[in-house]
Order: sequence, then C-alpha cells, then structure tokens
Amino acid sequence: MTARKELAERIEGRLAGRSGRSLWRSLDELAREPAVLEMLRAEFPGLPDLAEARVGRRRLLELMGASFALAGLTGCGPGEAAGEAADQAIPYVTTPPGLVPGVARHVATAISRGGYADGVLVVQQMGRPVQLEGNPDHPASLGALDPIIQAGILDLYDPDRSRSVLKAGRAASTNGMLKALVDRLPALAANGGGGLRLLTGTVTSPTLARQVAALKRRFPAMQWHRWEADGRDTLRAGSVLAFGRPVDTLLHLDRAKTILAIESDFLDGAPGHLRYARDFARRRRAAGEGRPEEMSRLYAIESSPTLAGARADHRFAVRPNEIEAAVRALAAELGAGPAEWRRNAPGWLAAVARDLSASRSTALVHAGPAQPPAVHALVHAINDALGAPGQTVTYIEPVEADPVDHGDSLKGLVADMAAGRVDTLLTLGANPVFTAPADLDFAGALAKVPLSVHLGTAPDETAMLCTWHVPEAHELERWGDLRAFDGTVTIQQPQTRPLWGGWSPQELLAVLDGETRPDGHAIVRATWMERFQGKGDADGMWTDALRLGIVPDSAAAPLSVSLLPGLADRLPPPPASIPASTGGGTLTALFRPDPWLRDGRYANLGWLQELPRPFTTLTWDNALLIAPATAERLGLKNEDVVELRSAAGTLRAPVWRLAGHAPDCVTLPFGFGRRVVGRVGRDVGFDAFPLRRLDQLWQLPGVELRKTGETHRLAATQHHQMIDSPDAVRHATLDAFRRDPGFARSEEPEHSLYPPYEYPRNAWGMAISLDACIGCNACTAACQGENNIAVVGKEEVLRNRQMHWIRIDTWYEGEAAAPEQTLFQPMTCMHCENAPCEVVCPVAATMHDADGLNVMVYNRCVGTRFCSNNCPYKVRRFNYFNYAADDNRLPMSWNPDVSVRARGVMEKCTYCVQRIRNARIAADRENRPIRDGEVKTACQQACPAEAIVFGDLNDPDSAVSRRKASPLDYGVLTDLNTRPRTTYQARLRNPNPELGEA
Amino acid sequence: MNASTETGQELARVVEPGVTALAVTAHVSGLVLERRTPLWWWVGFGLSFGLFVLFLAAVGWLFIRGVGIWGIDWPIAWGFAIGNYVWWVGMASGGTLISALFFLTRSDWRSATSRIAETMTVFCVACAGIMPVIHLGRWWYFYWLFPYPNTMALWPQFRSPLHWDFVAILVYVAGSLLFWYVGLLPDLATLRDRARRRWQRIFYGLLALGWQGSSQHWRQFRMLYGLFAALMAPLVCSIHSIVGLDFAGGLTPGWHETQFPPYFVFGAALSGFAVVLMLVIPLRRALELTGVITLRHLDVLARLMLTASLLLSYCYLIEAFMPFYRGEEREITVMTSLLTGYYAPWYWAKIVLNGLVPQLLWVRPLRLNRPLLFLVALCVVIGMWIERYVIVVGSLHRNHSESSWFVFVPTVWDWATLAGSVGLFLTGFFLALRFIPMVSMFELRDLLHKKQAGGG
Amino acid sequence: MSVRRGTGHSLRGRLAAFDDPDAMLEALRRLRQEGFSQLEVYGPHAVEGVDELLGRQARALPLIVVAAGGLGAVGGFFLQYWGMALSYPLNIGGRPLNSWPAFAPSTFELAALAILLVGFLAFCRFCRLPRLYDPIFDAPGFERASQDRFLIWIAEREGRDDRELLRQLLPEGDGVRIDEVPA
Amino acid sequence: MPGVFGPTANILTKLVLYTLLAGLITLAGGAWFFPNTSYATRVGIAQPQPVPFSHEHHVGGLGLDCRYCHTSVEVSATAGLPPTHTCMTCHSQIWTNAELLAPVRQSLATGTPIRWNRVNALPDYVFFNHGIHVAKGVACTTCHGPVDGMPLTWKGASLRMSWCLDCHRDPAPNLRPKEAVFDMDWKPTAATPSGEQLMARYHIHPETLSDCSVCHR
Repeated sequence: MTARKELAERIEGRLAGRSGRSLWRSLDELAREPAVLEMLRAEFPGLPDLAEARVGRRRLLELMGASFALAGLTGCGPGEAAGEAADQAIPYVTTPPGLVPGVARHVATAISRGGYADGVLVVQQMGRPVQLEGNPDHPASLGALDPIIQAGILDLYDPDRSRSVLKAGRAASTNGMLKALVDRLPALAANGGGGLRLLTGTVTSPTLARQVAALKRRFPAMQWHRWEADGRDTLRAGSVLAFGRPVDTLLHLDRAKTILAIESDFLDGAPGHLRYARDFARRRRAAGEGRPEEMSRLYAIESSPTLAGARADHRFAVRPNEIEAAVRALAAELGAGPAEWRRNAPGWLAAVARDLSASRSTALVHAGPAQPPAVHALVHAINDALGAPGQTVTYIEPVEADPVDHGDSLKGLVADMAAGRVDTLLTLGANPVFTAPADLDFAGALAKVPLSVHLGTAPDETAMLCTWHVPEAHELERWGDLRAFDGTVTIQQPQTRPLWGGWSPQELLAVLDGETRPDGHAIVRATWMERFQGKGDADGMWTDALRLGIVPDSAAAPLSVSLLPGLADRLPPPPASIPASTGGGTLTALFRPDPWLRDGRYANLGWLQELPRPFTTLTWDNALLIAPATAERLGLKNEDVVELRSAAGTLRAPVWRLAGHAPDCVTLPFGFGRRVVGRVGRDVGFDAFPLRRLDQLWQLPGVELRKTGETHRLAATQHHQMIDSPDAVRHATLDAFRRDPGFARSEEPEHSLYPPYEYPRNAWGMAISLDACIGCNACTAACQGENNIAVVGKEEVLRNRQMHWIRIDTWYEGEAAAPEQTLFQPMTCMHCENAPCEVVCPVAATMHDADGLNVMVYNRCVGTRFCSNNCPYKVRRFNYFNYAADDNRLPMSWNPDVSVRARGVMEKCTYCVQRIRNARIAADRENRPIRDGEVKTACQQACPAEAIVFGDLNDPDSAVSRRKASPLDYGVLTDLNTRPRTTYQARLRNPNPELGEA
Repeated sequence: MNASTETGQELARVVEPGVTALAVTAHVSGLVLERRTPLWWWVGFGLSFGLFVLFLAAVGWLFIRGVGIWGIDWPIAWGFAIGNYVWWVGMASGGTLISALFFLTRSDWRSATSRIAETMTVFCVACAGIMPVIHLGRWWYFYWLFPYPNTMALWPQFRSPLHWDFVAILVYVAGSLLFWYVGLLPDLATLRDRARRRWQRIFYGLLALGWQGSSQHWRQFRMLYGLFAALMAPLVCSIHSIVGLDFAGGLTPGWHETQFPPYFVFGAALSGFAVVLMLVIPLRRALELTGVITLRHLDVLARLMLTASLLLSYCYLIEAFMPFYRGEEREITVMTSLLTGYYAPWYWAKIVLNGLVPQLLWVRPLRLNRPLLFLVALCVVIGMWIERYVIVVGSLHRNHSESSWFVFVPTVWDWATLAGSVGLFLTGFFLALRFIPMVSMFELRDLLHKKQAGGG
Repeated sequence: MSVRRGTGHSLRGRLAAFDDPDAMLEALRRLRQEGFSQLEVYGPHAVEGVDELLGRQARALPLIVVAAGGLGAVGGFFLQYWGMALSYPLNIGGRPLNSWPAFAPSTFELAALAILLVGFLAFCRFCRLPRLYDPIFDAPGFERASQDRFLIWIAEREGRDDRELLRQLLPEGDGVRIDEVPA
Repeated sequence: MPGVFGPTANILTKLVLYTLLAGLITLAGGAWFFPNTSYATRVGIAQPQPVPFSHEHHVGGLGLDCRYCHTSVEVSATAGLPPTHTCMTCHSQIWTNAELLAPVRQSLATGTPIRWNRVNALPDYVFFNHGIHVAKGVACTTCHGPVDGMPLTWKGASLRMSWCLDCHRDPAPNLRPKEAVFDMDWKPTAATPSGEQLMARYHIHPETLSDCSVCHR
C-alpha cells in the first residue's frame, strides 16, 4: 500500500539520525555531545548522569533515597548476587515527610486503560513505586489487576521512554516548543481557533473535559477529535439505535442466572471486566460451595474465541455474518423482533431462547465491541424483552466525556487536515499515525499541518511525523483524574518526580490558555474544589478522595431509557451471507486487539510481550488465527507464512491453528509491528492496521490466503494442548456432581516409610478453583512483578526457557474443530510435603522450612538442575543465562524484597515467602499469630475471579481450609505421594439438558 | 580342516612361540626409550590435539556465557553433559574390569592387554570427571559438594544420588590412578635400568620411586595388587550402579527403574570391552605386539563383548516390557514415544548397535576378522552414547506434566563439547603411548616363566 | 648392626647372579642349609618359593587395609549422619534426618577410598619407598635384576671368610657369577 | 653401571615430601583460620569517613540515644542513616564553622547527600530486619559491639552466616529485656530474667529460626 510505504520511508527519513540506525541511537549520541548535554541538563534537572557507574539493587535503594538524579539510570540489571565491595551508604539530606526507610507505603491512585480508570495501590519503597496492587475500594478493580495495568510499573521505568522534546525527531528544547505554541495563540485567537484541533483517545477525565470546554469558550471554532483504535463505537452506536441516545451499560453478573455472550469481552477487556469476572466467578463457584441452584449458565456465540466463550457451558463457534442472523432470530424468538427473522435460525437457538426467557429478569445478554451496532441494538431489545434492565443490566450516562463516534470524528479531522483547514494540531496520548484506519492516510494529511504537537510517553510513529513531540509524564508521575466504567472518579496523584521531566495533558492544554509553566496539581485541584464547593469541607473531601483512591459516591446514577419503537425498520440491513466477493477471496478477516498490546501502545513492555496469550500461549508475536478445519482445507500448518490478499491490500503473516475458531474466517490481532518503538517492541509481529478501513473496522470480507512457502517460528509456551482431560484437570457436569459429589477426589497413598513431619506453627497452603479461573493470566503477570522474574526474549522462549513461576495450562476437551470445553489450570510450585526436588539436590539448596514451605535458596544453588528433572509438575525455572542482567529495565524497578537471581541458578514459586516473612515479623513484633488473609500471595491478590486462595491449613476456619473442605478438592499427581500443599477444586459445567451434554 | 585346526591352536596361544622374556622387555621398553617417534603418532596426536583445542574453546565459551549455549531447555534440563559423563565413565570400566576382575580369575590372557586397558581407563575417567563439573550452572561453586567445614555452617546434601555419584567418581579417579600406577612400578624400574639418555633415567628413576625388585618388594607388591584388584572389581560395579541410581533415584517415568544399577553395569562393561578392542586392534600392529597380543586376546575380548551385549539386550527387553506389564500409564507413554515418537530413530539405533550388531560375533571367522571386529566395537561405542542420550533426553521429554512436554535440540556447542572430550581422551592416550610401556613387561616375564615351567 | 629387611646394604656382602630363576632357587636352598641367614633375592618378577625359603610373609598389609576399610566406613557414615542429623538438621523432602539407606552408597565409597590411600601408603612404608638411592643400585649388573637376571645377595658373616664355601656352593659359570658388593 | 641417583637423593626426597606435607597442613590450617582473622572479617578495623563522626563522643560522651539518629530501627528492616538535616539540628547551633563539619554544611547547602563508607554490609541475598531483633531483646551492642567506644566506627562482628546461626540456634545467652536494648553498658543483675525466661516472654522459637527462608528470599 503506497501510502504506507511512503510513510515508512518518511519515518525512516526522520529516524536517519547521525547513526542512521534508530531514534534511540541518535538520541544517545546527541546526548553525549557536550553542547546538547548542557542544553538538556538545563531542560531536565532529572536527566541521568550518563557517567554513572553500575549500581546494585540494594545500593540503589539508598541512592534512590538520596534523589532520583543520583539513581543513575544505569540501564543495567544486577550482576552476580554477591554484594559489591567498597560500597557506600547514602542517607537523605532531609527525609521526606512520612517516609520510613525500608518500610513499604501503599498510595492510592488510578491507571487508565482505554481511557477508563482501574484503581490501584502503588507500593512505595524509599519513596519510589516498586509495584502496583489493585485498590480494594475501587469498583473497577476490587483489589484485582489485569496484566496490562500491572505492567504500568514497568512502563514507568521503561528506559526507552521519551526523555526530551523532539523537533522533527531530533532532541530540541522545551522552550522552543512553548514558543512555537504561544506564538500561534494570537493568530488562533483572531480566527476563533478556526485551525485549532485537538486529538485524544477516549477521555473520561473531568478536568480535561473542563479545560476543553474552557478552551472552546476561548476558541469557539476549535474542534476536539477522538480516536481509540480498539474503542467502543459500536456499543455507543447500538444504544443510539435502540434508545436514540448514547448510554453505557453496566452488567450485574452476580444477579445473572442465564447469560448469553455474543463474542463478549466482559471477561477480557471491557471496562469493568475485573469486576465482572469476580461477580461471574462467584456464581460459578456456588455449586462447589454447596449452593448448586445459584450456579449460572453461560452461552456463547462467537467467531474468534474469547475468555467468556472458554467458560461457556455451550459455545457456538459461528461465522461472523451468522452472528447477527442468530441474534435477530433470538430477538424474534423472544418477541423482540419480527417473526421472519426466525427463518434459517440455527437449531440450538430455540433451546437457548427458552432457557433465557425461562429465567426472565435474571437473564442477561451482552455483545462485544467487534459486533455491529445492529447487534448491540438488538441486544438492548432482547434484554428489554427479558426484563433485564434494572435487574441484570443498568444504563448510565456515558462515562466518556462528550461521547462522539470516533470514526466520524477522525474522518472529519483528516478531511480538514488534507484540505489544509488545520494549522494547529495537538495530539494528546494518541498515536493515530500507527492506529488510524489505513484508508484515511492520516500521515499524509498530517504533513499538511504546519504546527502539530504530539504528547506521548514514548517517541512513537506520530511523534516522528509531528513537528513537535513533548514527553508525557507517566500516569504515576502526574496529577490527573479518571472515571471508571461505572463513572466513579479517581484523582490520580503522582507517585514520584517525573523521571525525565514530562508534561501531563492537562498541563499542555493549559499552555493554550497562555500559561507557559502550568501546574498540573493546581489545574486538577481547581476542578474538584469547584465541584466540592457547597458540599461542605472541600479540602477534607479532596484529601479523602486522594486517600481512598476514589471520590465518594461519584458513580453515575442509573438512567431509565426506553426502546424507541420500530427498531426492526431502523436497523441497517443484515450483511449478505458472503458479500459479492470484493477481493475474490471467500474468507473473512476479523480485526481484534491483541489481548496485551491492545492498539500497540504497550508494545515496549517485556512482561506483556512475553506473557502467553490465552488459548494460543503465543509470546513475542501475533499470528493469523484460523480454525484447524479451515487450515486443513487450505493446507496450512502452524508457522506457515501466508500472504493475505484483499481489496484493502495484502499482508504477510504466520499462521496459527486455533481450536474453537469459527470456520471460513481468520483473526488478525493488531497492535504488533510497531515501526517507532523502544528496544523491546522493535521488529515484533506483523502490523494488521494497514488492512483496516474506516467502514470495515472489525471485519474484512473477501479475503484469500496464499501460501508463501516461507515459515516464521512462533514462540508458544505450551506445545501439547488437545487432550481428553488429563488427570491433572478434573471436571464434570453439575448433574454428575450432584450424583457423585466426590468425583474429583483421588485416593492418596496413606502409607509412607517416613515418620511425618509436624508443622505446629503454620502450614501454608493454597487452593486454586478451576471453577473460578477464567484464564486471564493476571496471576502470571503479578508473580512476574512481585518476584523479579526476568524477561528472556523470543529466542529463549523458542527454546522453552520462559521463566514464569505460575503458568496457565490450557486444555481442550473434544475435537479440535469445536472443542466441547476449554479448561485453564494455573500451575505453580505445589510445595509438596514429600518434595521430590529437595531430596536430589546435592547442596541442600532447596528444603522445607518450619511452616512447610518448599524453600529455594538461590545463593546456595550450584545449578545441577536435578530438582527440575525430578519435579513431576515441572514448575521450576532455570537461569540458563544471566537473564536478570540482560533484562532491559532499570535497576530501581526490581522489587527490593526479593533476590534477583543470577545466572546458573534454579528458581520457582515461593508462595511469596517475602510477604509471609514480613507478615511474620509484623506478627512477632506484636506477639500474635498471623491473621487469616494477612498474607496474600501476588497471584491471589491479582486474581479477579478469586480463583486462588492462600492461607494456613492449621487453622480450620481459614479461607483456604474452607476451600479445601469442598468435595471438589483434589491434588495433582498425588499417587506419587508428593503430598502437595496446593490443591485444586474441579471445574463444573452447567449444560442445558435440552442441548444435551454438549 | 587344516586351517581351522591351525586357528584352533592359534586361539589357544596367549603368546606366540619363540617370544622370550628378554625380547619382550627389550621390545616394549624400546618402543618408549629408543624408537623414533613414528609418523602415525604425530598425525594421530596432531588430530587429537586439534579436537582438544576445540574442547577448550567450547568450555571457554561455556564459562563465559553459561550453560544456555547448550540445547538444554525446559523440561529437558539435562543434556549432552550428563550423557557424555555416563558414556565416558562407562567406557572407563573396561580397563578396570579386565585388569582387576580377570586378575582375580587368574586369566592368563589379561597380562598383555591390561596396561592398554588401564591407561584407557585413566583418561576416560578424566573425561568423565570433567563433565559433571561443566554441567553445573555455577561450576565455580562445585567445591560446595565437598563436605568441608565452612563459614556458612552448611554441609552437602548426602541423600542426593548426585552426591553419591560425586563421591563415587572421586573414589574411582583415585582408584584407577593408584591401580594403574602401582601396576606400573616394576616396569618403570625396568625402563629406568634400560634407559640410556640421562633425562630418561632420571624421569623413570623418579617415577619408579627406587623399586628394586627385591623379594620384599615383590611380596608386598603382589599383596597390594591383589587387594586393589579385589577392591576395584566391586568398586567399578558400585560406581555404575550409582550412576544408574542417578536416574533410578528420580521419579521421572523412564528413569524410575529398579533394574537400572545392573543395567548400567552391563552397559559399562559392553562399551568398556568395545573401546579396549578398538585400541588393541590397531595398536598390536602399530606397536608390533602381535607376538604377545594374539588372536586369542581378540577372540576373548570379542566373546566378552558379545556376552555383555546379551546381558544388556536382556535389560532392554525388560525396560520395554515392564511398563506394559505394570500398566503404569505414564511409563507406557514414555516407552511408546521412544518406540514410535520423536526419539524413535535414536532408540532403534541403540537397539541395533548394542543389541543386534554384536550378535555377529557368534561366528568365529567374524570374530577373527580384525577390521570387522573393529567396526563392531565402533558401533557399540557409538551405540552406547546413543543409549545414554536416549535415557537422559527421551525420558524427560515425556514427563509427568503433559503441558510441559517438549523436545531437546542439541546446539553446535553440544557437539563441540562431545567431540572435544574425545580429543581430550586421545591426546592423553597418545602421550601415554609415547612415554608409558603399553604392555606389562613383568607380568609377561612371569607368564613366560610359568609357561616354560608348565612346559608350554 | 643388622640387616634392614628388603634393602639393607650397609654392610658388605656378595651378589650372586642367575639367568634362571630355578637355579637361583636351588642356590638359595643350599645357602639356607649352610646357615646363611642374611639373604635377599632380586628379580624381574616374583618367583614362587623364595618367600618360603627366606621365611617371610606379608601379613601386615591385609590387616591394615581391612582396618582402614572399617574406619573409612564408620567415619564416612558418621560424616553424613553428622551433617544431616546433628550439625544442621533440615527437613529435606520430608525424609528422616538419619536417612541411613541413602547414606549407604557414600559410606561404601568412602571405605574404598580409605583402603586405596592407606593401602598405598602402607605399601610404600613396607617397601621403604620412595628410596631413590640404594647402594645395591651401584652393584655391577644390578640393572639386569629388573630385566632378566635373578640375584641373591649374601651378607658377609662377622669374622668368617665364606669365599671358599660360596665358591663350592655356587660354582661360577653356566649363568652364575659372584660379585663383591662394596659397603 | 652405577645407579641413577646419589645418596643425597634420598635426603632430598624426604625433604620434598615433608615440605609438601607441611605445606598441605599450613594450607588447611590457613583455610581454617583465615576467615576468622580480622583482616577477612573487617571486625575492629575503623572505616575512614568523609566526616570523622565519633560514636564515642556522641553516644559515650553526650549520651545520645541510638534512635536519635537511627530512627527506623524499631519499625523497619533498616536502622536508617541520619539525614544531613539531623546533624544540623545541633550543628547549626554548635561547632557552626568547624572545619571538620564543612562537608555536612555543604551537603545541606547543595542538597547533595553525604556518602558514608559502609561499615556493616550484607550481601543482596541476605534479608536482615532490625525491627524484629530489637523487639525480641537483641541489643545493638550484641552485633555492633561497644559503639560508644568507637571514635571511628568499625564492624562489631563478622556477620557471617555461621555467626548468625550461633545465635539463631541458641538465642538465650544474647537476650536482654527489651527496655535495655539501647542501653550501652547494661549488665545483668540478679533481678534480670534468664535468657530462657526472656525467650518464653518474647515467644522465641529457636527451632524455627534456622530455617533458610528466615534470611534468604
């Protein structure tokens, strides 16, 4: 596609610094020139001293205390774990108030995902953030976190972040940028801001909205455009179709008995998905906890597999265009649409409809953002017919500020830019050059804008092509405010001084108001003082809001909306079964965001790149996902590189056969193939955006695949999946469970030659409920953050050397085309009481402690790897290279409570022993036992579904003991007499008898 | 018929007629003292040394980068290093068995071959000893396996089969060295006394420690040698049993086998005899030892190899049969994947090379056909390496946890280490050829004397 | 002064050389009958019967070796027991602190090690090795003792001149010659 | 033909053998004793400091409490080094222009911290917690030695694993009543409870204290 190629060339042109290699190289070299260095120093007091020597982790802690400037962004990880010689101790000059060296502090704030807030607690060590935990008081997180938010800490310390203002891709001075903007103001004022445009992603920030409103008063003609590549336009449009006005829909899965998920993302990605996951999981666990009648039933219709689909009791993999037909038919069945829609309805539909209507007002239907507005409108109609509103769904005013259709909005902007009607463009956070639909050729239009300023945390494609790039302060470095899926507001407070200076969007906007040194704190505070006025003690409310991490009762009020009549006529005509082949091909391409990189903005985060994708377990790559049957037909194997041809253009991509994918369509995950990105995200995967068109954002019909004969190695972390229920994963239907509650139990060899050890104090144990687990990988990410687990890179993953301590094993039941069910099993160290690994270690580097933990002493390990061989669960990980040192992250970003492992050392899950020990110390200081729930492992804390429970087995009332009392409780491979401390609760399915044991 | 009776007599002779004590002494010590270093030695040594340099390179890079340069992965955390170790230590057994076991059985054919065999053992053990050390992720801490008082107040974990192994290999190194050296003393004295060049007289004089051959010396010598032989025979069995326990001690399906100790002893014996044959066949010509290393020796060694192969084949049968007999699901998985899966070619190669090829040796003419015999021995040596490779890797790649099943793909560094270790062995052996008498002269003198006494 | 067994040559004597071990044995027998007590035999290999004639045995070595083995075994086991059960008792995979079956292999190996080392040292002690110099080495033709000759050394008896007697006992010629050994 | 070696050879051999033996013994002995030499442990060797701060003067002389400077010792893993500010609380009043204190004043002025040379360093893989030790009646001087007698601070103990274990296995002898933890010259009297009593009072269970996970994570 010429426009793209041209764009690529232009970016390359900009990148072609003195080194001609990459932006970073050129910047570093620039930075070494004294003159530039001086200039940059003047600009950024925080700029690292490039001569700083390498510093170890613990030393860094003290250095950190001194000041960030001293921290020395030495870009190198810790070396051999031995302490450095001739080391120094560096105290503060004046201790910051409330800071106790060596004691962690938790500070509440929020991090945005697609514009929506997730409440977090930032763990602070020596005045620097070291970790993110969910804020239990926040409605959207309830203490859990998804991998993306957790990676925020890595994002903060990303050494590839934008460090200075860029002019045309070269380091420049902030003053220059300010001057350029300010000089423009008079002209803008003259024509009422005619040429002034603002481009952002989804914005929920009340402050930002207030500022824009103010600006609009000053520059009436200015316009505010929005573009979110994986946005929720379709839902908005759907609600407009149904109700004549945009509304947001909140789901109440805790009240839902029968659920229909139409390629729904309520478990993976929808605003509030963490909350939804918890509510959903609670009802799924009900049966195991003795309340079988409460167990919900989930149907799923989808083309591209979703986590919801994986958890469905009945999952129907259908072609994309069949979905709308099915939904129409369902609407008809439930009297929410004309009878003729019922024609050529799939066989199972009637049963589903009956089941739904049977559980009126506890039924719930939800569709994902990839579905056309019509489907969403119909979903509203169906929910209405089922009496869901007020029961299982509530409608609220859209949380997004001033909601518009992003597509139209962007289209309008590009049109004006191309027509030269735009002279000043401020892009806040967004990266349209990479994410905008290809047919718009945003880059081309951008070239016609005389003054374009881009604000971003990292220099990206847009930054390169704008006249100015301004480094954006990370959300943990700045003041701001955000709203959650339900409207609850969180005021973001900075957790540290900006590492490299950096501006917040609010501050940059203020510049248009003539302020040259705006103060983010003042701006945000102004908003809230204004709102708190008249509600009493404004300052008190402000501080409360900061402390709690939410503005009390700021959630949006339920909205009563009613369906407009005649929906059937207003609906756009359903897509022809197979559109008159536009590209000659008969396949349909589905555009879906990569679960971790989303629209590509997280491409430089090693944790996310290496975190296995659900189902495929792929890392460091995206692949063209295709149903095994279809692949068979086309003669495609995994890792075959195919050329995909369509009217929208062609692209090359490696193939991955995905069980449960609908036939005759392929999924193209976008977010990969970034051009301008840091060291981690460079040259990873293929870019699917070039095929994405404004009118075909989510699916592209008429696609054909041509085998190129080449192959591209894909780094998956699990190589054997399809298997008929390995003994490790146990499951049954609800009825089977009723008949034989103990079906999962396996008899353990009671006799042992050895006298048993006593664990009088605590006996730590873990229970993992397969019934709750939704396979979201939050635990894996949390563990990686908490335990300093290094990222190893694609080459090493190809050798199967990934380091994750807890992995999600994925199993399919049934045949590949339409697996009857997908089973997820988090696997980690079982802390066997008769641990096979310990006996074979020749140096006693791994043994049991008094609480029955299987302890791994890294500094004693010589690396015989016998323990790994002898571990039946294969949960031990080995540092084949000095991964920690090679990891591209700042020393200060490691967790100081955990040793960073050296080369040649074995490591594994420790039940977060550092947390246990800290709790033990706290308890001992007060001469009391550790309370139940006082120790939470990182994985348990992050799990939105409460699948993981950890605690003391000696205490019969502890949560974990109660879990293990469930009849579903079983241990894996107990026939080896390993006596694992971690046990599982079997998965139950609740199929509809009418549809049989599907 | 004439010919066959002749071979019959030939096969009865451990020493060709007309060979005298002085002649043997003169010839053997001449090889070391007077003879100009022959071309074949220079060529052989050059090649071996080249390989040895490769070994240094491979290990050097390993020390710089870490064991990640090998193909080992997860779950297959053990690879070539361990396979090589078992292979080398197995071949080492050959020397000890021949010179210790058959000393106890008073087999007269042992005398001429024992020296070659023991020398082989010494250098094989050296190669074997290095492998477990470089196998470690942090090799520079290998001394933590020694039980010595330290500031950490820590001890090794004596329960670990690996630690048994560590102790065993340690003792075996000491044992084979001492056994070899003690056996050398009288011959070193002979060299000392026959040497003409000053450095030779001093060199061998020092090594001989002042051996006089007095009745007192001989008496103590024979006593000690007897005791050592009586110790080395069980010792060599114990070390291979322990190597077997390295695997049997683990609960990986395919390793957890009660039969492994004898299994590994038989395997060791097989490769041991094979490698002795591979050395003896060329050497008896190259060193003109046909007079004392006769067809009888080759025949005996060949038959020993056949016997060992039969014993091992029996173990193979049991190994394949047991899982199905027990009906233990996971073991069946491993076995079937070995029989038909990714590693099937290796598995069958081991069956053919170690089990079937040696069966040729049932036929006497084939036994006496030196080139063929050499080839058979070569097959066995290769086959035994493959066996260890299959045991180490094949079992791990079908472990208890299906989700972690993966395969092992060796890297160039794996192969370099293997080839290099062969270089290390040959370099040492060639040096020994040059400076050590390759036949036990005093034993032959003894033998010849007895033969005369016995009117042979 | 007396003869130190196996080596002693601090006193004068004579050295009779034989090509054939049997002749040597014969001569030795005669010497014994004539009451020669201070005798020593050198040869390129051990000859049956010599020890009997000289009335010597190697009893000590086996006893020492067995003792060493015993001590090695006991010490070896105690070392393991000490480390695992007494010095730093750790719960290793729920195994008993005193996992004696697991200590057995190393115990055996350590016993073997003790035997090897002690055995070798004891051997050196009895043979008084290393002993690079000994006057006997200077005896003419002694180098043949390590190749093909068998020598009998006859100590000179105090105040007696055995030259005649020896000439009768060991007639020179046919592989027999007698040399004076310098003190 | 005469023998290879002369009579001296035997003496030389003996000499060589005995030297080897002696060497071996010295080596072993050295390996045994060296780790406990103050050269290896640095115990008792005063560290030079940018500012020659004297505990002898401040603690022994003026009788400052440890916690005046090491504020977080009771609640945190680290005892905490005093910020420049702490020094200046007094030294803005007294010795205001002493040459010795120039670095301190400069530090406050420029906001660049003082870089002290570390006296007690633990490797990164050892996680020590001051708070719990103080809470259980382990006195400062038990590990840091008679600090009130140190003109320049030195290491009070080897801080070796074996040294830690000695106390973790048998804490009783090293315990004193909490109240006396910061007391520099505390002597047990007839009234002071025995170590065993203190262990009971503070719920100290030695059997759990030699777990590896107590210090290594």
